[in-house]
Amino acid sequence: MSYVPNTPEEQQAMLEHMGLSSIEDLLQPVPENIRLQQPLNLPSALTEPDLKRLLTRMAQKNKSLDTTISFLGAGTYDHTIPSVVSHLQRRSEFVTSYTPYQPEVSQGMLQAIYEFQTMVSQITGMDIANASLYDGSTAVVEAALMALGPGGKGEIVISAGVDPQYRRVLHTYAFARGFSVKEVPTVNGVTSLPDLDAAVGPATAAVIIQQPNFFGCVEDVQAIEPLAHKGKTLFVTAITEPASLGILAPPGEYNVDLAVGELMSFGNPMSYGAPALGFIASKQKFMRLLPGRLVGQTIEEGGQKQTGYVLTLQTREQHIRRDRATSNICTNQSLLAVGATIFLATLGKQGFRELAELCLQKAHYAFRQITALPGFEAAFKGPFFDEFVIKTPVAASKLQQHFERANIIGGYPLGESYPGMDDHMLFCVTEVRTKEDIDYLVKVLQEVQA
Amino acid sequence: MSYVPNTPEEQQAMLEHMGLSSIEDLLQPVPENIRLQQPLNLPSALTEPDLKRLLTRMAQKNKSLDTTISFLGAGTYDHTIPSVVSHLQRRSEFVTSYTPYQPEVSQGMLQAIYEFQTMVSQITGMDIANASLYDGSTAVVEAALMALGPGGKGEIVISAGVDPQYRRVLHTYAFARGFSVKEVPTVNGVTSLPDLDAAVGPATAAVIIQQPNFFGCVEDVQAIEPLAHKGKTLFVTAITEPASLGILAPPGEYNVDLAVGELMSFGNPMSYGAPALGFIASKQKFMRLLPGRLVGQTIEEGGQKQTGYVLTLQTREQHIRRDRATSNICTNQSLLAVGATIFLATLGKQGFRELAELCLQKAHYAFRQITALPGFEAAFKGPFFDEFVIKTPVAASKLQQHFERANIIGGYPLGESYPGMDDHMLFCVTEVRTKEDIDYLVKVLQEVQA
Amino acid sequence: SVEKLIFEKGAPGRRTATLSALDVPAEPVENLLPGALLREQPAPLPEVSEIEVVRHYTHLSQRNFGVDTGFYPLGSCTMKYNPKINEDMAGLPGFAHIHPLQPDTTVQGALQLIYELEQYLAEISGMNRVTLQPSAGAHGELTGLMLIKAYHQSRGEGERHLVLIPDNAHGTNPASATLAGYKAVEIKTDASTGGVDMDHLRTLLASYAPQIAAIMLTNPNTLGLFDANIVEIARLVHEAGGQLYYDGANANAVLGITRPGDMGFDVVHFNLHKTCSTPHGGGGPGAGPIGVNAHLVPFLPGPLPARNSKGEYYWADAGPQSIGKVRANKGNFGVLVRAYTYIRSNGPDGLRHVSESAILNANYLKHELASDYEIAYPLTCQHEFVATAQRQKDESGVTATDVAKRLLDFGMYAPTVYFPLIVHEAMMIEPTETETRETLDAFVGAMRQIAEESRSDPEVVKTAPHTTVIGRLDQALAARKPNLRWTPGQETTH
Amino acid sequence: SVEKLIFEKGAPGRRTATLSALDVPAEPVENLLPGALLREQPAPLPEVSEIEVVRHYTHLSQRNFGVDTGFYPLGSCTMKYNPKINEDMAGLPGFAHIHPLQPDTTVQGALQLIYELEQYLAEISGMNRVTLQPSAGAHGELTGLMLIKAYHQSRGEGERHLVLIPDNAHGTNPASATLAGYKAVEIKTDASTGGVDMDHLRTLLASYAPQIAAIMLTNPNTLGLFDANIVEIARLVHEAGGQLYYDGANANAVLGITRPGDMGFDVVHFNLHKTCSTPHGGGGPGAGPIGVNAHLVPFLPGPLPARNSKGEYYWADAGPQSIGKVRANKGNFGVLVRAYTYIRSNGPDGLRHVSESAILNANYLKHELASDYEIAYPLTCQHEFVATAQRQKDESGVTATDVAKRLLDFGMYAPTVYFPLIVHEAMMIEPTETETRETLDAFVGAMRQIAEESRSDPEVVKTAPHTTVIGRLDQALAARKPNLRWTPGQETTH
Repeated sequence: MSYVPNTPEEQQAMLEHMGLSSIEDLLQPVPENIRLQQPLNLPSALTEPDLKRLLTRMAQKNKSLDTTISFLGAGTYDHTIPSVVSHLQRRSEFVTSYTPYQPEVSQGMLQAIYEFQTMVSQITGMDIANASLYDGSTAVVEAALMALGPGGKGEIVISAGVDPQYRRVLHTYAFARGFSVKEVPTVNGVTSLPDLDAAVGPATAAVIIQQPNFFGCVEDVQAIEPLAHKGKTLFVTAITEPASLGILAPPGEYNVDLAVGELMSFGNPMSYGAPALGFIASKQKFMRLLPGRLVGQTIEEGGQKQTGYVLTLQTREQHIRRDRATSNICTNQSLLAVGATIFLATLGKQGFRELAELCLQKAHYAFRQITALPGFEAAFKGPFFDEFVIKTPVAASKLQQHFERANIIGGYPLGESYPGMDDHMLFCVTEVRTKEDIDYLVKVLQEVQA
Repeated sequence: MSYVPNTPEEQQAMLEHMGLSSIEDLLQPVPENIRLQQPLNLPSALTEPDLKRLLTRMAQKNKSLDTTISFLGAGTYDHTIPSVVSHLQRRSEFVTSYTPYQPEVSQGMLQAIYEFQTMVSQITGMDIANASLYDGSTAVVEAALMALGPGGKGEIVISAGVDPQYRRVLHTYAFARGFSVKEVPTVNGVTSLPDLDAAVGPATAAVIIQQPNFFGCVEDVQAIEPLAHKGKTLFVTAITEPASLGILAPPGEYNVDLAVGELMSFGNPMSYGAPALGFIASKQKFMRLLPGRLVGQTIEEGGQKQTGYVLTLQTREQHIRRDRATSNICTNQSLLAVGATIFLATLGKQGFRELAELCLQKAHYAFRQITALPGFEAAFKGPFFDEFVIKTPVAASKLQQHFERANIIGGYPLGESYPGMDDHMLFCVTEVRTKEDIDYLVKVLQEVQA
Repeated sequence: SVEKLIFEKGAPGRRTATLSALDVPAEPVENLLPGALLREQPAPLPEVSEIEVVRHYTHLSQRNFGVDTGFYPLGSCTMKYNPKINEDMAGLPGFAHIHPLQPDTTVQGALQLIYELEQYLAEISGMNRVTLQPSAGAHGELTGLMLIKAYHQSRGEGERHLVLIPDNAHGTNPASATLAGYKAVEIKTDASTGGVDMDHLRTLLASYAPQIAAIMLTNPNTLGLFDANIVEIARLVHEAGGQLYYDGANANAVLGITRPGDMGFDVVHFNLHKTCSTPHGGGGPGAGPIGVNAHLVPFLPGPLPARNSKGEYYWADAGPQSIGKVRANKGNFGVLVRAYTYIRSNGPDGLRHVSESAILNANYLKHELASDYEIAYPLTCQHEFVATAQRQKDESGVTATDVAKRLLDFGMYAPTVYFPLIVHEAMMIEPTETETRETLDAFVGAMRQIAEESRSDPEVVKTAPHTTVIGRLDQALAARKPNLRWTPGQETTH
Repeated sequence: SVEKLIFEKGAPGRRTATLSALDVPAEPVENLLPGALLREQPAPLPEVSEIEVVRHYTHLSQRNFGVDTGFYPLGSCTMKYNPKINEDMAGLPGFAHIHPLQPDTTVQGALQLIYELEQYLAEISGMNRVTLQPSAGAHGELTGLMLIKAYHQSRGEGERHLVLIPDNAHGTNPASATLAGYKAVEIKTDASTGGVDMDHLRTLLASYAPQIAAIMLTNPNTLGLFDANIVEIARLVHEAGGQLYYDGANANAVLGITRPGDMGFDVVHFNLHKTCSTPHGGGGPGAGPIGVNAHLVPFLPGPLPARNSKGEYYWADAGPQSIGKVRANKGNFGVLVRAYTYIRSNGPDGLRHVSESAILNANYLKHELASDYEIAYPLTCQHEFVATAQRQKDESGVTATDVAKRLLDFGMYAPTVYFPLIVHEAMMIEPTETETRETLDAFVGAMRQIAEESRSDPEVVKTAPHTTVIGRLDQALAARKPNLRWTPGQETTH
């Protein structure tokens, strides 16, 4: 199947129009000795129906969340996607456009991103936000790089309560850019305050925590804030489960400098975890340091001075700053930002709070039912939002087999990221799980126990 | 879940603005004694996620053609739907528009329908076509009514080779309108020429055949045409499998007056058989008698005299002609016509022929394999396109059980419509069936036999 | 601007690859089909590449106005918002990809939906039983009249052949009567109430009682007025031996408030593409189920959905008195899924709220427009009302068409104009319940500006629209020299 | 025209019903969360009904230009047609609705696709192994440089810290170098060939060999010119101990013709949203897989897909030398499905045909435009070329920006302007292979008309665009007084 419209005859006519005889004439700049001498070793072309059959079968080899019940969260959350979101987000004028370099014919995308920036500010309680970043993990890195500044040297203090994947990514960048990373342990599921206090020093550029943290526990951000703000340190909070912002104090209410995180679960399909939707929001004063794109409101140069939207503050961007760059992001996640924007518009002021309450109530119901089972204990005592850790009577690997037989996908086995927690599982219960689903999980767990 | 945007407070304000106190004030024209005294006895409102869960489960109780292999045709055909078709057809500007009464803001739909009319003319070889009819069965009726004229009296001769459902519908209308219907039997799977010859008389307004007919057999239209054209009779051909037009002589090539039929299978989902897409095409001279809507090309009244499209010849329509009406169709199947138009644009001149060849070859391969099995015989000897009748060694009802166990959907048991054909099954093989599918059917049949 | 026709695009040999490869042994075509039956000329379809197809139909869509584009106050058409969930549900593979002849055991979900939707529609209309077979409103009308015919014949009253129809009725009514082999007789509208002229009705009944097959009414009628005499009308017509047919095009006004069955009707059709929010698709598909009272049930077209004691659903043949089928297969299933979704999303209270809100919005508009336009019947309306451009026409020659065209410049669709026929310069306005107050106010603002322009600068109205992709089109030319299809050599003018 | 912000629409209490009802026993919130941790102020999100949401974002989409709208000759961005089948395949529930932490046994199809796509990209690039983890081109660049850094360190050559980058390079290159802790050193362009200035390269190598970590090149480069010295460049840089990084933004020119691996590159990134037809979504998401030679494989980020002898797929941990992860989860899977679909639909011959056709289209445009515009390097180009508005600027003060804006009036997007930086008034034009000759000719016609206007009526060009929803916007104001979010009370001006 080819998407080249011109036929061989038309192409020949074009060549002749230029006084050439064959396409070969145009390839002469490529030296013979590096020309491929045979076709690429790839499977032959498929027609559209054959390709659909192939991929449909491949997709059917995956157990989709439509055909199973899942209690996985751990950084990627299953929230409802209203029908209007995908209908609108998939409008081809959005999908097939490039970065809006020509604002006069790109007002739609620009305005949608401006609305996204506003909504991110609203839900995080921060002053401003950018147009998106790759994902939550790289958003944490961007915050660290912002804090470190153009030199890129210094120290980042990060809680072990931050998503383990995020911390791995930070370490990778630290290796390349040459800064250091200090991890603060958790105690009883939350960041250890004495250890945090001890970790922050003169070289510390930023303190990064996650709220709720990877264990689902709600950090005592009021107590953390003064410790994180010792000296010139920036206080960074990562949000992986944005539904929590409907009920928990947002970063803007506890003096956070930079709020980062992940918004994919708002309006975008999970898609094996990506494309994701990283965000960064900040206090006003960091505006000119923000990485990535920004859309600003302005007016026409002439005419009626109508309101319009443009990419702005582009001098911050990598293609100008080169050696002083603190970020190299260019392509971002605009289309997902459009999805999140429409999602939040459908939720609205009331709905955003209700979403949080549904998650909170359902997770706590599940928590009560599970911890009532003999052998299943709450791992931590503190408050949580829609995720919680259960100490299980058998190893998580053993549990998985039960789940498989019961045709459900259980929680996340924490042993994979936290040594010594082989008998701990992180369960997530969002608003998409019904009471029926939860009761079924409890029944399955009961059988494990028996 | 409500789609009413204004809140109760806003509605109250609107009432007060009019000097009213409650919505009750506006209901006073409805006499008390016919007011409903209690809420409708319907299930309570559901939220969007709950509704999706409910309907998804309901849909999963159906065996969709995505999860089974089917050899059903019999008037409804499974043809591939290219991805572009649904992406474009579902553009909300098409979907959510009404009949294009205001052409200045409806050029898109009008032009698409004009293209549809053209394409129907092209594939049928007829001079002109209308904007669509409900389905193939009512298209047959409309042709009959056209032939009968405003009085609505007279006789219609129809071959027993026409889809039994179509004939039932014709009989229903005949009862109401008061015309008579004479059926001509088939012999060896095709319309009996001596019987046809005998049936056509001075009262005959039209002769209706189907090509290929319900048994899949190709009628000898060259021989039928002079018989059908005795006197003032109109010769009508129904096409239920439009893919056949890629290779078989179209009605325009054998002097048909009115070609009618079904185009749903071109670009539209099968959807349990409907909404369908009836069409009617005719010789030029019947233009002002055509039922339903017509789109015509014209130019601007003033300005640049640009080309545009309008609904035209509306005086033919029911709302003007009243007593002289030969049709009452108003709402038609525009959106499906758009789907068929895009489908035919993707197929193009070459592809339309290739589609027919694929169906032809695959059906004949299946026919050869099946008739090679002991006990399975070709019911008829004549040529066919992509459907054929097999005389089976056991009753069709028995076969169905085998198919069910094998997780396939077999052919159509002809006994349901043709008495005495309980051991006959009509198989359809379109281009969507693979060799693998066909070989599997043959294997299943082989087991029946053993 | 002009978009060329798809036939004027592309080039020989270009294509969009749509088909799979042949994977079975091929036989020469001449071995399979006799030469005399083969097509001589290939169909001269376009030869276009995929990007050309995509841009062409994307452009066409952009040249079309829909409810998603803006306000669509088209009277009697109920252009309400079409929920996106409806589309998604109809698109579920288990609904979209099933064959009408599959064994009942393999389509239990579809049967359940059909079975339950029938029950819901029966409840909403107050009727005994419903058939989902008719494809659209007019098809429902015809089917309903066929049932009435079969009923009269079964009682030996086959001579009844007149159908009474008000002079403000939807145009399909008399045509449907004709198609059913009946003769339409017009009933006058009462100039003061806007309802049926009771004296005229009594006169007609007195003259023709034994010949009267039925009366067709919509209530509220096309003036948007609820006929308070409906119970009396029903009594009189029934007394004369006639049946009452309810045209459901205006049912968006009565949901949960009153029911045709309670008013005395014998047959009711629904326009699911109006009342139940299924999209109109630029002219269709719709669906026109009809509900009937018990005495008409034996005549319903079949098959009808049924449920056995084990909870299994199946198609039951209609009885011996059935009129037969009115179309192939079982009705516009894809539309039915959408309507089912809509009813379940609203529930009983939601449906009543729909009608109440539709009535409120219509009255609000009527109230606001009354200062600048004549209102044909200045009474409390239901879901729609008829304003007129008579004042404008008298003052400056601006007609209803002009007002309609000028509205397009404001990014709004126009009302239904010149209907009902009994009102001069009619503009029939139905806002529906799904419009915000801001949108209604914007419409009022536009209408007031147009009224002002009609006084101060009528030319701007008479030459409208000015901002659309094309200006007013020559309808007369289109009808005089009909061009209904492209032919090679024909070119669009730019 | 102006579309109000969503925040300026709606009214208190309005909403779109999105959430299911609570079906578990509820506890008072204060029993579950400490008061101090609760949100004080609700997020002031819009309060809008469903129809408002639908119309608002439908309108926004209508105010946006995409490839489906028309020609998009944006240089170095490869705005080719995005096949619709790609979207459908990525939307299959088995791909769209899977969680990244599901057990491998439950995602065998996804793993197979990833495994095979890696193989295809390795073959296309001529590299040994590929990671699909990077999220975009720039992310790929950075990842590639990290691998190079880890490699040098493993050999005890950690002191290498310079990265050579041509003065015409994509802007991300030097930024990526900086982010990798490197220092960028600019290489001059040879004024006659448009390729790397070999003398300058030799000088740099002679001066800095022990400090050179890598050279970053794209070939063809941003002038659309294939550097015939590439093999010699590779030899020289390797000899100096440096690694060669291939910026794949221009890979649409080389598919099946030549391969970065064969040219001598050690690391290659792909922009799947350019070369492999995945849509750009108004700025993203993209995907930037990188391929590497064998000596760099141990440093790749993990996990990597693997297949055991039973044909089962699984995620294998990267080895001890791995740089770690560069993002959470496994790469932009939804984008990968689309790219996989594209590669399988084209096959080996189809991919070569893609590049050949892209090259033909670019040369055709260059040939046609040469009469009216300067061509920066009038040589045989590959998939793109750089024209300039220098002549127009000199003659009448019309700049590349003006030409770009005027093009919008013709229903086309503009080329990339003022890039590469080394060409004054640059207009970088990349037509891609998916455009018809008619479209190319229409573009040429528009460009010629603009050239003519620049001579005869330059004001019309300088004040363009004239037909768009809004005129030129005040960029300076936007940067001087940045307004990056809506705040209550702020109003849009109409």
